[in-house]
Amino acid sequence: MKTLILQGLAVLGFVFFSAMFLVWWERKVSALIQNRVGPMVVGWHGTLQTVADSVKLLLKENIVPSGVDKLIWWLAPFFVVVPPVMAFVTLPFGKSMIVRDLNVGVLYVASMTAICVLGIFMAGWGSSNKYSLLGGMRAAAQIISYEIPLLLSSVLVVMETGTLSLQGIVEAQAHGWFILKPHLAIAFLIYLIAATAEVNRCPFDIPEAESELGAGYHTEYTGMKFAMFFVGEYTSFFIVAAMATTLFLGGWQGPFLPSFVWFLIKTYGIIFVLMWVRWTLPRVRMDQMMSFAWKVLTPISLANLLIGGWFMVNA
Amino acid sequence: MDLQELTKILNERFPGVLGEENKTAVVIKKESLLEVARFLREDDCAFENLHCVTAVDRRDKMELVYHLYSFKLKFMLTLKIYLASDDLAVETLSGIWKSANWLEREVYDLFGIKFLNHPDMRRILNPEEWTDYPLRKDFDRPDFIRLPQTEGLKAGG
Amino acid sequence: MHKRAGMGMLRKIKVFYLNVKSLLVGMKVTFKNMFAPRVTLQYPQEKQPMKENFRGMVDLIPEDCVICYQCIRICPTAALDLGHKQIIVDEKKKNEITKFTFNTELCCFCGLCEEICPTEAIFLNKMYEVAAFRHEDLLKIDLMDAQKYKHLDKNYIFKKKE
Amino acid sequence: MPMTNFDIKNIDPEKEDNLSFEELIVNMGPQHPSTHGVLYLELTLDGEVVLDCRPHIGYLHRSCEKIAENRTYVQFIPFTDRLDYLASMNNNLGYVLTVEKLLNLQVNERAQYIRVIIAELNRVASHLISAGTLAQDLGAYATPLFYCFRDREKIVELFDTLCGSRLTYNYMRIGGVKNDLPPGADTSIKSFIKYEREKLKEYDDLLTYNAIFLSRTKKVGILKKEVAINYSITGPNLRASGVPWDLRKEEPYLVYDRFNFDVPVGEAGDAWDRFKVRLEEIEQSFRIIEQALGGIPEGNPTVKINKVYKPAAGEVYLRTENPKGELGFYIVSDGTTKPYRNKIRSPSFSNLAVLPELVRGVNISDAVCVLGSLDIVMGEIDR
Repeated sequence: MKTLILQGLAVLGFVFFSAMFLVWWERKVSALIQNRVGPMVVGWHGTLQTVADSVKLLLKENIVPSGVDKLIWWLAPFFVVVPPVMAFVTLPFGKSMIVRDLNVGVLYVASMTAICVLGIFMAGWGSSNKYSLLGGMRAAAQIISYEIPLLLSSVLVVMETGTLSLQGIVEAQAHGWFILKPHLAIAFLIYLIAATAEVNRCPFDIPEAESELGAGYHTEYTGMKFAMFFVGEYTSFFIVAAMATTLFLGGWQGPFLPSFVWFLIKTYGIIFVLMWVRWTLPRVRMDQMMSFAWKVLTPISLANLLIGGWFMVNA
Repeated sequence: MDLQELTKILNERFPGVLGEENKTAVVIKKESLLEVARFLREDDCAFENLHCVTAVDRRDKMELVYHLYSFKLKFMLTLKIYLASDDLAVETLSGIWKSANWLEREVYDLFGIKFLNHPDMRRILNPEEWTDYPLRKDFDRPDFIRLPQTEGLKAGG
Repeated sequence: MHKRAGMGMLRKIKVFYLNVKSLLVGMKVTFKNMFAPRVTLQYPQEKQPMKENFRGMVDLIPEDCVICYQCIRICPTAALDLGHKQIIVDEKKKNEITKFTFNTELCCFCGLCEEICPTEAIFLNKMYEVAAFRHEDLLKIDLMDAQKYKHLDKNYIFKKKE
Repeated sequence: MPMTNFDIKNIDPEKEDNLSFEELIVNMGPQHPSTHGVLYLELTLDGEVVLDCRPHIGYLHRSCEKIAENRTYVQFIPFTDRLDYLASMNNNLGYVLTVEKLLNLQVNERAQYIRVIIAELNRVASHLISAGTLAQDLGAYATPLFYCFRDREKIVELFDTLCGSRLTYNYMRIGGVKNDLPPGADTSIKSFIKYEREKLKEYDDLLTYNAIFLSRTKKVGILKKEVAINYSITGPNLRASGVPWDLRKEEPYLVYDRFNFDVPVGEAGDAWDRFKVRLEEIEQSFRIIEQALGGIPEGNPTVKINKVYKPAAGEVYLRTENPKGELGFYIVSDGTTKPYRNKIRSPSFSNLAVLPELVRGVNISDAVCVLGSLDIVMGEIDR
């Protein structure tokens, strides 16, 4: 029991630390790209800026707009934060650094990231704001559509290893990362694109499309609730990047350095690439995005599944 | 093409619509505005562009100024009509030139000239419940910041 | 028929390739910019020197003013207010400024007063940080006072324009 | 309407639990990230499709025309800065040219050349912002906008040394300009042109031929030639619709007839064409500036402002090619030192009037894109 609590606390601590770090890192990357320097004042190179920001958000007045559906509106941020935090339970950070190695790990993580959509839709619906509603509806359509290519490409890994346990998948990559195999490399790319859409990041950030919908589903949230959406978003972001690492890049496998360092390096590498994409590309339109999911990504991942299966049978 | 020629054409086509002589503009009677406008748009001169609609408050009467442009002739025609102060209403041109829609709304907003048969005759810049017409010469408000009266003020050189 | 279908497929692949390439080219641009020199300043710590003829707050050299009222006349926003009276010093008539105030709220920093002044008495200094805690602090600034902007900027020193 | 496979008769409007269809009215603005100022669009939506759009303007109305009636001709110059605040020099220019025509005033050669150079530089600055904000509206988060501002900054710096202000320049004077070009302006402008030409290639890579950007802007908000002329659209928006009309070419003012430049024209009149025409116009402006710098004569372009202008009674309507379109000043003089009437025909006003026509039936995301591509400035619309 005691270890369980400790592990829980460690996970929670890591979640918030990671979210704060990612916010800072995102601001630094954007500054790098835009010939700026980013936050510089609080702490060394602004490292404590996010801490200052969270303190500010904590102290802010919690405005409840009149006309909101109170219960749904209050619950929504929790639905956005809690599932990604729960997904941490089964992420293999290192050789023995895992809270619980579930034998349905892949499914568990996928379902946990998918639950977020509920929170987002609740926020959109409960705010009784038209922009929020549009954002919520967009999010629901988007996340559910992109769930399919996401899972189809992870299924390929499961087929390769024969296990749903994440630790098992990492161990299966001891003699070579999965990304080195051609069909899995394609699966990796599909996974990355779908994951970007899954966590509502540019170029697929249409649920919160700033220039169209104000701020989308979290338009009406202030203070700590807004911060929770932020934490939830960045935690999901970490989760999908960590899953990409685990499934395709050999997880914590790597020479010389301790295993969890390798895991973090790979994860943050993927995160960096996704940030770089975000600060470069314009946003796609809703209908273009949906047709991309159903007409391009899903057929390609299905075909890829077929080819991969054929490979496995014949090789 | 210059103003004389155009005046001549208009005089032949619509005898009696030209109002008083003017060196820079064609002045026509209010009643024949729509006719003349349609002619100018569709005839050979092809005044395809209604560039600007505005009014000038002449205190005793209101002067409505249309600036029409023809890409073909490269000529800017100033068309004027005069409205009596007690009858500030004129036929709209928004059926002929779409650009007239907003430009006429602006004139309505600032001068209070009503455009008949206009599709959307609302104030455009000022609040809708307001009743004043700010560009009329008699419009004044106590909270205007006025420039100081400096006539005759001088001390040094 | 088959050939055409094949061509269509090829074309599609080509378009797909070009699309992906265009995205990657954009990524290359942003990547290059990551190593470009920074263009921003850390503002409150680092400040850009103001240009030679920068138009900041209105300032006055009282002894140079000949009370010609040119600046009052030219000011498009009535931001300046000047008054004078005649006094007799050593049996000679002399004009003295009774008030010369400047209203920051109305000023549009066009610099016309500076341009028209025959003796270059009135000029626009290089002050640009003009925040005040009270509205009244900005309304009536006495231009005759050498410490006129001390309440807005504690580093303010009256300095003639070069 | 989405009721085709649905038997409408079976719906009882009295019952609340039946499916009901409703149009969604969304108030976009006056505070909204992509309305380019305080513009308020009343959008009627069916899901995400815009059924109708009613622009409400006037939030920035200062009645510049009334102010003009109470100011002398010189005093009104600073107010023209505040019309299209992204292209103050061009507004200044349009106003002083009108007054000069009213006064029959001749301006010396050097002043005319300087005016051309400065106006073209400001056109570049304005087009850069337009490109950046369109990209911002399309969701390319801040990066292109920052790049455009970075490049515009160099022009603004030059104007700062020239006239002492960064946004509201108040530089043109009736009969000349305020200051002569500072020493070294020649080389700094030339080096800027060299720098910016490289950056324009970067913009092409980053935006113009980017697959996502193309898919968002191509065939979006198509403005047909006839519609554009009928709505009296001017400037790059008109040229993007395929009308090769540029006042600098067709009715040259200043010394534009001495320079060799092209008029970029679009084909389809969609958002992408409008964007592309602006980028190409930057290059044409560079050509004009280079030629003007090469042929600039000696002389004294400055004028004293303490003269009181008293034009004879009469009226003048003069248009100049502004970055946003044709800016017209209609000044009626009654022989006093103040104009009797000063009408400002602002290009953005007419360009915005066409918006409802363009956004009917498009997606809400495209509506934002169309608005961004029209490149409006509220200071000029509301005046």
